[in-house]
Amino acid sequence: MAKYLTQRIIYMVVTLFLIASFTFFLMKIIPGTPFSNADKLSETQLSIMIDKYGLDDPVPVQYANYMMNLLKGDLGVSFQFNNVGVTDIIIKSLGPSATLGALAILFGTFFGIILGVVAALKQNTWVDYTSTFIAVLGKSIPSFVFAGLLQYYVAVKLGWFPVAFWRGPEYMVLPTIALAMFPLATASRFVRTEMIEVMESDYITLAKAKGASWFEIAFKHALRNALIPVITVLGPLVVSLMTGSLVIEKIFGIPGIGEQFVKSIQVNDYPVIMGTTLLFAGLFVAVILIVDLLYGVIDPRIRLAGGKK
Amino acid sequence: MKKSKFFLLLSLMLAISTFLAACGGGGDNAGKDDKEKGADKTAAQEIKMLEAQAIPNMDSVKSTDTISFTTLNNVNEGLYRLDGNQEVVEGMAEGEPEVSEDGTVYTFKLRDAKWSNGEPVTAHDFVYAWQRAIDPETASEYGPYMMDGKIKGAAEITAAAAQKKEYDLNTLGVKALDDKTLEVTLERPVPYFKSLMAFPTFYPQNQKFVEEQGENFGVNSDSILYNGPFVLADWDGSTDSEWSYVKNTEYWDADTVKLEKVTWNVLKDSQAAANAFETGEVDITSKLSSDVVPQYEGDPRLVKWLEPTIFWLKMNQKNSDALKNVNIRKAIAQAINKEDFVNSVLNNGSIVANYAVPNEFVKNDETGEDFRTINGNELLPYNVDEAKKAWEAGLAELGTDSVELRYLTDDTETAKKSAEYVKNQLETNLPGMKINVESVPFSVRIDRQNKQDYDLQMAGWGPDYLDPMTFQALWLTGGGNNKMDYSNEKYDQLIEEAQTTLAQKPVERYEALAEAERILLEEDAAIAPLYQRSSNLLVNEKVENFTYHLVGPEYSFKWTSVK
Amino acid sequence: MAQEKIAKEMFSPAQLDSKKSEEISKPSLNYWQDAWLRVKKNKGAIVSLVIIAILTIMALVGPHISGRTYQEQNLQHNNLPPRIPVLENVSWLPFDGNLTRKNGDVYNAYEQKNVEEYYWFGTDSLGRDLFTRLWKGTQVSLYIAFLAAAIDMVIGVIYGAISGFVGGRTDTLMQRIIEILSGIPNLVVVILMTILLDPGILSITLALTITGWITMARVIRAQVLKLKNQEYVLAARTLGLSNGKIISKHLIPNLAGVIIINTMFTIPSAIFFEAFLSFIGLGLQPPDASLGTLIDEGFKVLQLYPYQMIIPATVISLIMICFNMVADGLRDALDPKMRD
Amino acid sequence: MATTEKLVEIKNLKQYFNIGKANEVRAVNDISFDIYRGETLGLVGESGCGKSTTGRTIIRLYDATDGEVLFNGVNVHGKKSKAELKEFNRKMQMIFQDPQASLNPRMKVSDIIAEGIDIHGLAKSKEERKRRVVELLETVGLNKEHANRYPHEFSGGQRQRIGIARALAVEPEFIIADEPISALDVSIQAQVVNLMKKLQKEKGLTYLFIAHDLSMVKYISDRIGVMYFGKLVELAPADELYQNPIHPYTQSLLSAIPLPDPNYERNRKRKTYNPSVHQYTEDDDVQFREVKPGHFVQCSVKEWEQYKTQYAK
Repeated sequence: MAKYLTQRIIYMVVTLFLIASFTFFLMKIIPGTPFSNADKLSETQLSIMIDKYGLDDPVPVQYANYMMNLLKGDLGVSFQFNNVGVTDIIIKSLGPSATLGALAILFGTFFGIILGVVAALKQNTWVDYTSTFIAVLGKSIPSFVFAGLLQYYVAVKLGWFPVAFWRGPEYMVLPTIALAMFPLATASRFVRTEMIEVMESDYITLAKAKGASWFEIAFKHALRNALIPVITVLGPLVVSLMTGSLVIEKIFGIPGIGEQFVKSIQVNDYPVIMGTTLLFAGLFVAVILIVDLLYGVIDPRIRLAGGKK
Repeated sequence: MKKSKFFLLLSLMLAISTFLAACGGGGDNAGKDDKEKGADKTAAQEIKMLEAQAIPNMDSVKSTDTISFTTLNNVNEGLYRLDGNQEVVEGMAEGEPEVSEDGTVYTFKLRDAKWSNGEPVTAHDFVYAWQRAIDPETASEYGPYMMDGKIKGAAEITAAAAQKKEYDLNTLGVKALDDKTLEVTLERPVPYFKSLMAFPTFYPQNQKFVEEQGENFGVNSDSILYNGPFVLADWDGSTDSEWSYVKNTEYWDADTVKLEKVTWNVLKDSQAAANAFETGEVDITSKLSSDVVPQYEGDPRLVKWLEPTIFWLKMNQKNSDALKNVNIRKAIAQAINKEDFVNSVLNNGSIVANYAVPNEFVKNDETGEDFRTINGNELLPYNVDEAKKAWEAGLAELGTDSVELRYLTDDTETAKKSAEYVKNQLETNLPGMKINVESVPFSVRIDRQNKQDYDLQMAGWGPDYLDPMTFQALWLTGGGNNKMDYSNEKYDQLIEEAQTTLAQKPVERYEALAEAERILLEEDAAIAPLYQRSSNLLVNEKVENFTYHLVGPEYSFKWTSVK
Repeated sequence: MAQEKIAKEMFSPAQLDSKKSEEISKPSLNYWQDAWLRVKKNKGAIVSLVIIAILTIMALVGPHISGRTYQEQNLQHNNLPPRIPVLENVSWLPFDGNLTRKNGDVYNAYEQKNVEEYYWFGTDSLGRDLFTRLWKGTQVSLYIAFLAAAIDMVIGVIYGAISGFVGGRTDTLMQRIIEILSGIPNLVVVILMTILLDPGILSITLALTITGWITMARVIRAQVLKLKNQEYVLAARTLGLSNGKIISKHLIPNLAGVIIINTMFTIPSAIFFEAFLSFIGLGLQPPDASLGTLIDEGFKVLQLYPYQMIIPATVISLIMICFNMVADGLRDALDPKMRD
Repeated sequence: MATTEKLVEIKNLKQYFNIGKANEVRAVNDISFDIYRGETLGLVGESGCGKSTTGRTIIRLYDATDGEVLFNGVNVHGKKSKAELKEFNRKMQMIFQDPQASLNPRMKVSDIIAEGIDIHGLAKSKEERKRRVVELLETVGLNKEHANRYPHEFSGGQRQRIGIARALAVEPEFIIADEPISALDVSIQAQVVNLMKKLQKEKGLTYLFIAHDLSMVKYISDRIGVMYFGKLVELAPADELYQNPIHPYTQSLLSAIPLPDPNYERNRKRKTYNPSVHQYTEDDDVQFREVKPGHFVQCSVKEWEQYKTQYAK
């Protein structure tokens, strides 16, 4: 186990390093300038600025410098903000995004699983069709439309929840619902498919024969086995939700990392782009590892020591 | 077992009902109650503002954007500040400056004012800040931009730094004669110099404090000194999306300031901003996008004003033979129905621009007349017949029957919609014209502009000081912002005269500038002006004396109050 | 132990008809017929298939019905609500050309602007016919979806098949590459692509493809790993079948189900993603329209002209629902586990 | 029917997996034996002992880690030209364990059976191909109506017969049957085994019959080899092995066979095998040695002497 973990972690570090390098060089190809007022700057002044930030060094030198600083844990300083370390920006904006993402995942998977289980148990009845319909709507309505509708009808018209901002639990309700629709839809679809399959297996028949209750069969026997694909799909989704949905953040005025990231790309704020990418990638590989570990917890047949899939 | 089934059903119903509630709903007017609730609040001297951006930079010599400028304008003060009529009024300077005969040396007397840490504001604070702004080590974008060619010695310092030579900050034309007297030497007479002094780049900074804070200067509300009507509170730094102004009791003119507190929140989406306004969560929205404005047509709460920002098509003569041809350029400039454009496409109060210097922007110091009265609003107007004639002539001269051009523009909603309209107009009115729209992010557009990698470009220009020169210096031969290979000796000469020999003769100077504008448009059709933008936002009726500005900072709350 | 004697004479040999014992009563169906039978049983999938067919036909024919092109502007006729002859007299249908102001007043926009023509689905802010634009947009969205699916299918299948079939070092390396690619945030890649290439349909499709094939490759690899040790593949090898033939004769046909299902799921997500790109301003170049850009534009004026969003949103939802239903139906039908 | 002509010689065959890694598996660890033309050699052992791997390595599904497999005196492993490989593929065929998994569900029975015919160009025309397929179907007791059906329409026994027909299509000399009956109903097992015996008689085939079911092996095999953890521990003619099992593992295996005799069953003692009984030391030269003519046992020199005296009669 320990050996397996070490090996995985080494892989993770290598992967991260490659992602960092890849992104760095990609960034150097994008046209554009990191100076927000470049249209007003004279050429002399531009050359001073470029020199000051080391942007005229050969790309390999810039790369080496960046990697050296990265080893020291220094992600650099943002271009668009004065004297703000990239680490600060990321830490501050990750908070709300992660909270929102976690809520959405919890809410979404919880109701998604319930919806999926119910649909599977009542396969090809109106319950199933309704659940399918909800799931497909959740998947097919663009999240910005959904967020906009929620904001207008629930917040402005009905006045049930605040319109926007991020100040307390009641502010989290609408964005969470808007963001949860996708995991809800995904989870319910996968749970349904797997449940139908699992419910046909012999040990479920056995459980039925033993007289186990409907609830016990569905949630104790079947669900556990139906969860594997759900975890596989939701794992990477966790990362994308935790790191923010820029659309939801934009509409509900949540100071999250998604918006921040898109803006950094648009204004060529290289250090922030790099930092955020590393964060995304780090979370991603970590989640993949956790998902692999979770397999073992849920399905004891999967032994980690094998390592090979 | 029954319980669990019931529970499942319940959750299902819940999920469905939230969804239905979101889709259904409809025409009830619950919003109105909230509006009334908002008005019921006692007249606490407190207002809630929205902004579309966080504050990027509170170091006055380094900030470059409107939101930073606005914040600085309310919590700090330069020699002068702008009032609601866009007039220059006293700030740290007491009374009018003494100006030398040739108009190049200004001497300002400072009033007794204090920084928020109790130290007096002195002339040395100005000298320090200005030297810091021009110092290449600071890497300020606006310092050299605002000072070069105006303050004596500024351009030399920048040039020396670019060539990696030694430079001396003390050669900058700013001196503290004593604690309360500041002497500024200019390169040449600058008629609008006083209004420049209201610009945040020229604000004072306390040397001791700045050096104490070092890297931390300006990173949050505790690491800044204030000498303006308010102090900044609860600002955690550039990533913070909430902050507030609190009345500065130490401010020299504190009696005038009525508001106790202004709170700010960031909300990027325009419709969301309007929604927040409807529920009374905010008193004043950020500027509304043109999609939202029509919803409030005729609503007294919609406040609208004409910005001195013009949008035009830049026609790059470098790559395209067609655009080197003056007839083709004239055809393009006259083939777009701007009336329809502002009324139907933009539909937000923007007006047609047949000029290169904005309307309602600057008045002649002597006559008090708007600059626009000289040339009027009919330079190069929409005229299909003329456009077609010029088009035929141009095509004949080029010996071709079709022209294909790339149209570079931003990737914003308005920019894209404008592009669709302009493309359609040009292709419809000028047979044989083919426009390929390329919409890209702002930074990419600027980069391509700098490399002159475009044919037509939709670009806007907003002024940084109150003088036509901020617009007209753009088109000088080889000018830093020309970027389209436009060159006309006569034009250059007129601008040169306006900056030198005519600098102290306002009437003749304006006439020279107006003539230059006429050459630029009527003779050369170097650019195709389209419209002058208007600003729209929603202001709660309880707010009195809401003050906005045309250059630099956007709003002042010094004079604002709550009914 | 008591034993009962049974006379030997009581036994007589059973008549064994070897022919009969080997008989199979089921009608002879091939795999696809069998699958089709099961799809047919799924009403939802069939209805969806029909709707997709209708939408596809409309996407091709629709832009030519009204006689107006998708980019023709008529600013005098802008922001008109839907009005359809005959249907306009049915009061509960929203095709009467009426609009509601914010204060609740209802007025007829056509009468107000003195417009005689009928715009079935109304017009947008530039006075363009939304009926034409809707089908043009559907065309573009479907095109993007199919193209993305096709490229995804080719790259994903080939990559996954090679990785799984060759195995060993090659597999490890290819899996690392996938890990790295999926570690880079999707959005970065997409934004970089749209910035690097000239923006437009092609770059969007490419951007979608760059990250889109990863799921397909993963699924295919897993399947190939499973299939390549199936005994029928081993049997083919003992018979001396070459690797290429093994892939084409044995693996690909058995992967078909997975490939089709995955593709079916790729299509709606491609459409969705294009809509999302439009929202953040990286979508199509004007005046091209896709369902995504139409919804995005409509969303902005939702409170004034709700029809501008509702109509394309309905179509996009319809497409997504249908593809999802078909995908579900196919998955159920093609899954070998569901057989018998 | 069995001759003394060696058809296949297996010499020091080794098949390791994950070589050099912590989880290295020595599935086949240095085994040698011969298979005579026309005989059936049974290979038994508990699951995981390496018997299937041995079969698959012989037919080149795995590349041997070390050692040789000589077929008609020619080494099967090592570099080969395409033509040589093809020739070899014709001579040696395999029948698989799982009749469900060994038939491609997407192919018609006729195409499955004809796969070998197509690869080796054994039919000159479509008609001939069809005729051969029908012939083969009839050989295994099916009829021509079955040619156009898909595998999932058949029962397990029918599928296994299709698998046999596929192997026969290329007219091989040697067939490796990898647990061909263990996935079948007991009632059908005999059917398949009898078919195999019949075919052997008619076509002079040689079988390597891999199984874990000792009773069926005895029924079909001329000689039987017993494998334990990658090693061949005993090899003897079928009857001899049953009567005089020498190696303790073989004895333990045989003791597990139930017989339809209540008296025997009542008294049957299940022997368990514990490798430590050998008490091998590092110096012991443990090798495959002939204890009596045709009866080989894995043993040390000491044991060899002991066995020889004990069993030499």
